[in-house]
Amino acid sequence: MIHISVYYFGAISLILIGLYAVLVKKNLLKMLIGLSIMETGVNLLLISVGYISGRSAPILSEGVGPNQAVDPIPQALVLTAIVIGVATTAMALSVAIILYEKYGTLNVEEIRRLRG
Amino acid sequence: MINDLMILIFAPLVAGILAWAFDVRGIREAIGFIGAAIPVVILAKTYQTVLSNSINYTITVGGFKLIFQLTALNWYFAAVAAIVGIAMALGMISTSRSGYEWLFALMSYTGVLGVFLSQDFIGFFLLWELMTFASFMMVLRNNRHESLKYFVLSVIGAYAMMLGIAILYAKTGALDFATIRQALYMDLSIGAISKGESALLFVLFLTAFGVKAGAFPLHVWAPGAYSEANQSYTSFFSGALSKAGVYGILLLYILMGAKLYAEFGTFHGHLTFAYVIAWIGAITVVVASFLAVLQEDIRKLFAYSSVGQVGYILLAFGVGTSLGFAGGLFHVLSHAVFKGLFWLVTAAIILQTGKTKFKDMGGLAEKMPFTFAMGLIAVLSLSGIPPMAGFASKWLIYEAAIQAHMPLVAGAIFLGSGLAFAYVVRFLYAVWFGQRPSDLDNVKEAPLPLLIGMAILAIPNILFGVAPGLVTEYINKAFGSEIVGGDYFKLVTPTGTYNALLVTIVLVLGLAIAGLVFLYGATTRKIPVTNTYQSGNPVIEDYNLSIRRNFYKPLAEALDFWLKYSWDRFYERIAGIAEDFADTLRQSFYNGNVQSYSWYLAIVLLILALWGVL
Amino acid sequence: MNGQYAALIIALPLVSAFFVPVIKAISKKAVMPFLLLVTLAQVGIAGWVFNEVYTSDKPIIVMAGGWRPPVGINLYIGHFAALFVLIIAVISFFMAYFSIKAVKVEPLDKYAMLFLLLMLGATGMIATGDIFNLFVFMEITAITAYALTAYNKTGEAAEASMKYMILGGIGSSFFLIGIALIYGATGTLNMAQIAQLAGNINPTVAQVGLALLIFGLAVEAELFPLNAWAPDAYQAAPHPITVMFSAFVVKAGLYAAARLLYLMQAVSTWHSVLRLLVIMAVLTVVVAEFSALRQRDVKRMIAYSSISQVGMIAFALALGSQAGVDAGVFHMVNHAIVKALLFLGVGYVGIKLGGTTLEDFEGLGRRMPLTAFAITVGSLSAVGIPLFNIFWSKVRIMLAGVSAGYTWGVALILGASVVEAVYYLRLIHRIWFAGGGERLSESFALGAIMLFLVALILVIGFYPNYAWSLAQKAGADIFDVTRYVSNVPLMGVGA
Amino acid sequence: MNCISCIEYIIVAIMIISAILAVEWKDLLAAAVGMAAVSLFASILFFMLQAPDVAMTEAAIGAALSGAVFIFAIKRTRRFETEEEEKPGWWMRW
Amino acid sequence: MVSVLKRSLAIITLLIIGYWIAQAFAGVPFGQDKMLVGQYYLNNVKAQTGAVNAVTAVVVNYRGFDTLGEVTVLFIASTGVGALLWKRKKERTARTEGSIVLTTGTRYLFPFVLIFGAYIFIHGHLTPGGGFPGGATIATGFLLLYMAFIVYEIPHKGFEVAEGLVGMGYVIVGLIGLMIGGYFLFDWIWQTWQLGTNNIGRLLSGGFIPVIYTIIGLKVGTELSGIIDNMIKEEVRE
Repeated sequence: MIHISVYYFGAISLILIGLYAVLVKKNLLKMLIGLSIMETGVNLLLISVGYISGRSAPILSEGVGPNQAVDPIPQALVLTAIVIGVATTAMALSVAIILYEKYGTLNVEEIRRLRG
Repeated sequence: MINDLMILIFAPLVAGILAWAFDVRGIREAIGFIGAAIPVVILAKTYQTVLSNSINYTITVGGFKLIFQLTALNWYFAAVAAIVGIAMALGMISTSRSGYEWLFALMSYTGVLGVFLSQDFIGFFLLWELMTFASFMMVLRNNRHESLKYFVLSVIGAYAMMLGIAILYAKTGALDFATIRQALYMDLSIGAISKGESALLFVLFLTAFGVKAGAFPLHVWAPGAYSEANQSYTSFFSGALSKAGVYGILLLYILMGAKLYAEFGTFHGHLTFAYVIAWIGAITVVVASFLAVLQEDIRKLFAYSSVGQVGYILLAFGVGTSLGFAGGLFHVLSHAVFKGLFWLVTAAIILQTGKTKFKDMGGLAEKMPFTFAMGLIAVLSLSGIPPMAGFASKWLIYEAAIQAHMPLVAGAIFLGSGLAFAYVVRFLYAVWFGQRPSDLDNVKEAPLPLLIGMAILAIPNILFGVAPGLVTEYINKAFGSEIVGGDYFKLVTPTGTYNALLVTIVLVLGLAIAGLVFLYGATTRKIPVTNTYQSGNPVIEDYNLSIRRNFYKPLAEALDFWLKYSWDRFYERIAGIAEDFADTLRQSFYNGNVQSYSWYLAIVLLILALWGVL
Repeated sequence: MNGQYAALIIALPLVSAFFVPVIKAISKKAVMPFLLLVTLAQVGIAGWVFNEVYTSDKPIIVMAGGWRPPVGINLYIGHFAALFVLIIAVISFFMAYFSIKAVKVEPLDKYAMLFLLLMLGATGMIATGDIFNLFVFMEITAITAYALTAYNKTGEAAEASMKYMILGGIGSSFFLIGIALIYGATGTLNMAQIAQLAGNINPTVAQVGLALLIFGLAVEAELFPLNAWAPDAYQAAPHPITVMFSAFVVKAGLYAAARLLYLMQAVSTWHSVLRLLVIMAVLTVVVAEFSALRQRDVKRMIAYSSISQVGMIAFALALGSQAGVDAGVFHMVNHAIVKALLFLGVGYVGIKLGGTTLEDFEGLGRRMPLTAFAITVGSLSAVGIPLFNIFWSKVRIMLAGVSAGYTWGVALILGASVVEAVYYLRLIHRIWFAGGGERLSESFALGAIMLFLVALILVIGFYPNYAWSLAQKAGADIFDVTRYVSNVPLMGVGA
Repeated sequence: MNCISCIEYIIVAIMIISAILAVEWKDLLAAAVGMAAVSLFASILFFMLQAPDVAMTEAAIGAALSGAVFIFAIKRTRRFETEEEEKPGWWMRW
Repeated sequence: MVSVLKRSLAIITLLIIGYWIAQAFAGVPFGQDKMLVGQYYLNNVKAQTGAVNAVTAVVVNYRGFDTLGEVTVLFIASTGVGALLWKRKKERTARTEGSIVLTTGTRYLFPFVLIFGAYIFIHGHLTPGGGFPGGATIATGFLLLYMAFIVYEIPHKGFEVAEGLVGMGYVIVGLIGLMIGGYFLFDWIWQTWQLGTNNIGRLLSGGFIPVIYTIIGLKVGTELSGIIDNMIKEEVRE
């Protein structure tokens, strides 16, 4: 067995749960919830990668020196990723709204006019 | 000098594009004819030069060095193509009504010339594809199904060749013939190319060239494609374009002969790989000739006949001796001229009558005497009656087969000749003689350009028939050794002698005597064309055989068992299966459900994971 | 001019996109002409950049914020990027004009913004030299693509967009995991530095990271079986957008995948990743060609054909040899031209005749001769007829494929190409030799665009030397990693 | 095991449970809230990982706004996930 | 039956994938110092950017290009939602007013929410927060208004123009950097003009970070409000 930190574990679990929703749930909104959870998981993963035990937040005021702060880069990345995530979610939800107007359902098995 | 080759190859293409662009009656034909005539002029000009040294032309295109070279051997092929080409152009002046046909006919002309002159595989492949594509477009206009059959088989062949080229390139790092040949020679001692790879290469190239030559069992495209194009063009299609496949086989010998010999050795005293080619040729001859006999449509008949005749050439090359090559090469010429002539005659008939079936014809000799005379020459030449070119070449092939101790193959030649006689006789009688259907009473002689075209092809038939030495001498020079002895009128091989002049004189004398007898002594009776025969069957309404209808039906019944199996239907079946498979694949993979699609992603991840974990 | 001004290729579309609401507030009619103007300006800038890179023979490194590479984000506009930025700009310009004719669904101002941002996204993906920045541009491209796919607001459009979105969402999440791994192992996001450090990474981490990065990009690059969204999106998107998808959005994904792949050469399992990609690419070609065979909708058929060509490019890029990469780049260029022409022609037919089913194409040769001619040339080129441009790149790919030892792959691809020939030739037959109808008037400017593309196809077909030399330089830009690394002015941070 | 890491474990556990609930609840509104809860717990974890900026952003954007947008979308579509009977052709439906 | 099979297959698949990812992450040990470029940032952040909050400095200054892209993504989302949910005539369809607590609370809280949001993004270079949470806070303010009142509508025409102008502002700041310093997104306020060099740790420092964060804050605020507005309103059928 491999030993990983609880944060990694939590993050990977979120990713898997999200993917599970996409793979199993037939309701489109449920799938989108899954994607959203997946994104949260990925963000948590990124932040955990940047964490250094025993150091404080990378705000260099009041006696926090350059060698006492955690890695700022993943945090910057995650800021970006969160915003991108919410943007995707908003887009996806408007598409879902149109789909509901046109098909009268959100079941992805019935939204299958394009195929073959 | 260098530009000569470029003009030679590309003049028809440029002329075709111009003819297509200025699609005005008169101008179009003039440009097209000039385009087709230029290669003849240049080839005539270079005749003296090529025998002593070659003319080269190199151009770099897209990082590839394309090498064109006019040597004694490919001058021969190019000259054959050029003769048929100019006849085709004359025929098309009469039969073609669109710039489209001029464009693609001349484009394929360029392709054929380029294939003959290329000395590297990229140029070869490029022009090969161009030739295929252009001839395909000629057929597409008239018939989608047949053209697609032709194109699919050709493309399979071309891609097989591409694969072969790529393998050669991977192994030798070269694309030009000279280097590849040398590298394969060197490989005899190095052995970088394994036996399996050699076999693969052989099969790939054989497929590629076999498709074009119409070799059994890849011949199925030929009847449809030959009969569905403009008939004037078919004279070129069958007379010159199919020779590209033959040329390819020759190339196979030149490039890989030694390697293939080293890998596969001999079989009963013959080169093993050549033996395969010989048998393919023999089977092609027999099968195609039988099928030709059974046809009810002039175009189909000549299409199958053409396949069979090219089979002779393959057979000759397959014999593998120098005499075989000489015979094959001679037959390349004679087939081109007699089959080209046949198709022009067919074009004239169809143009003037609008009919293609035997049952609708008859008695045309009176109406189209010149065409009839040309048809007669072609018939004599094809069925191998001296003193026509067809006899000389067939005789050489036969000699070669006997000399190489291939009696079965020689038997195929004989059988083929007999069958050829059977079908041309029918053509001769059903079309030209007998009672004329009343709707053909107003038929006129074919237009002048077409007649000139026929004459151009008829002359070599007689000339090289009476003086076969003209050709064999050139072939001797091209190979640089005395393969066939004799003089202009006499062919001497180790096992026999054929004195064409003597035969001609005897024949002329005989004909004269027969003519005298006919004029002064014979009693003739007229047979109504409606005369039927039943070959032993009871007389019923729908079993009504005459020379014009179902003449060889008894033969078909005898061959019933074999006719049940058709490669054509087999390929159609495969195509159908492929299409159904495509549908199933598409419907089940792209099934429209996004969840399935997500599963595909998950499965890919799973594969990645398993590959990572294991 | 200073090379840093090449940043305008990003800045100009961006500032113009932000300017659109202001223009709309002034006059709604001005939006589409403005779009045309901006794309034209972009062509100018891209042309300048192209000229600069190819005359000096050195890449332009744009350092955002004035920070040197590992610290700041840099744009690497090498030979490949310069070439493709130009192609993107030119095709966008054409499509901006086509949009004026083709797009009638409101709100046009939003369409214009999204159009510009799609162009920006693809440009950025190709130009960037930073792995996370690549992710950002990929998301820009993807989200604009989602929005534009659904732009027609029909049920089908929304459905296609939804599929694209879910698959793209999964792909980008895993791409980000890949970034996390690579960052965690190297501590840097700069591609050049990652290339330097790639050899020292823990092999498991490197393998998983590379696999996930490629996985994420492969969704965008339409590799089988991750391409299920593509035909739907191509079919449902507005016609100009389909052109852009096929001509450069996919290419951006492919390029990014190839770039990352070659940068991480030092990874121990690199060759098995290549092999996997080759398998996927070959399957892409085969499955897509077979799917196109009996397609009733021509736009969808060409979409499948596009996917298969992309598979061929991916095959060439994954060969791992200089010859393969050159051939792949050459094919990318050719494919961009050909598919732009085809989708443009088919889209125009769709607008004029109200549909793109096979029946609509009957007698097109008589009804819209110019468009029919353009579609014919495009189809013939796609089939690989000699004297059309794709012939050369196809031959190159085949030679490179066998040289790299993938004879079976080449054989399968060639077999699939036979299928391709069948459906294209059927289409041509239908266009010219079946049916008939009244002659319709064709737009002069669109005709000119089509003829321009036709001319390009024929020029490259007859005289491929120049295009091939461009492709070789661009290919070397991807393949030659040492030169890439040495061209980026890395400052010594940490290592 | 000291108390700080206890909290870590507990929060991770709760987060995972809310994620599972968010995925499994048939009521989409509740699921959306569950998703917001996941974000919220994640933002606590961010805070514990010394990333206050991210924590704030996640809480404001990931939890609040995402959740709100989801709720609006649910309002305009339907609230309950329907369990439909199984039809033949299941391989297609995967 | 099928669904159980599918679920179990999904779970098995996911567990394998999860194990695969986990064993890769075992190679990136948690809590260890893996910084390379990060350390450079921490060492030089104050001198080079004037910001105390290293994350902000990275987001806005060092990796400002990403942030520009990120703002663009949000802009795309707002544009896209606007494009997709576009209807010729839209109106709110809420039937019930919020409770008295909500309405009164909103009425008094709204200005404070806005001010709080503004505070967050202006102080981005000093304290945690910055443009994104600040903008989100502002959007939350408008969300409150929507929830509390039936008839309330944001002036979305104005918002759209503002969104565009603010976005242009960001790019223009970058282009000024290109003109002054020779690099796109160059921090000309800090590096060329050297404003606020003595003020590190106080408000008037950090070069163009506060400027850009203000821009981002406004942009995020207007965009998210726009998204909310588009999602809430429905088509009116005549």
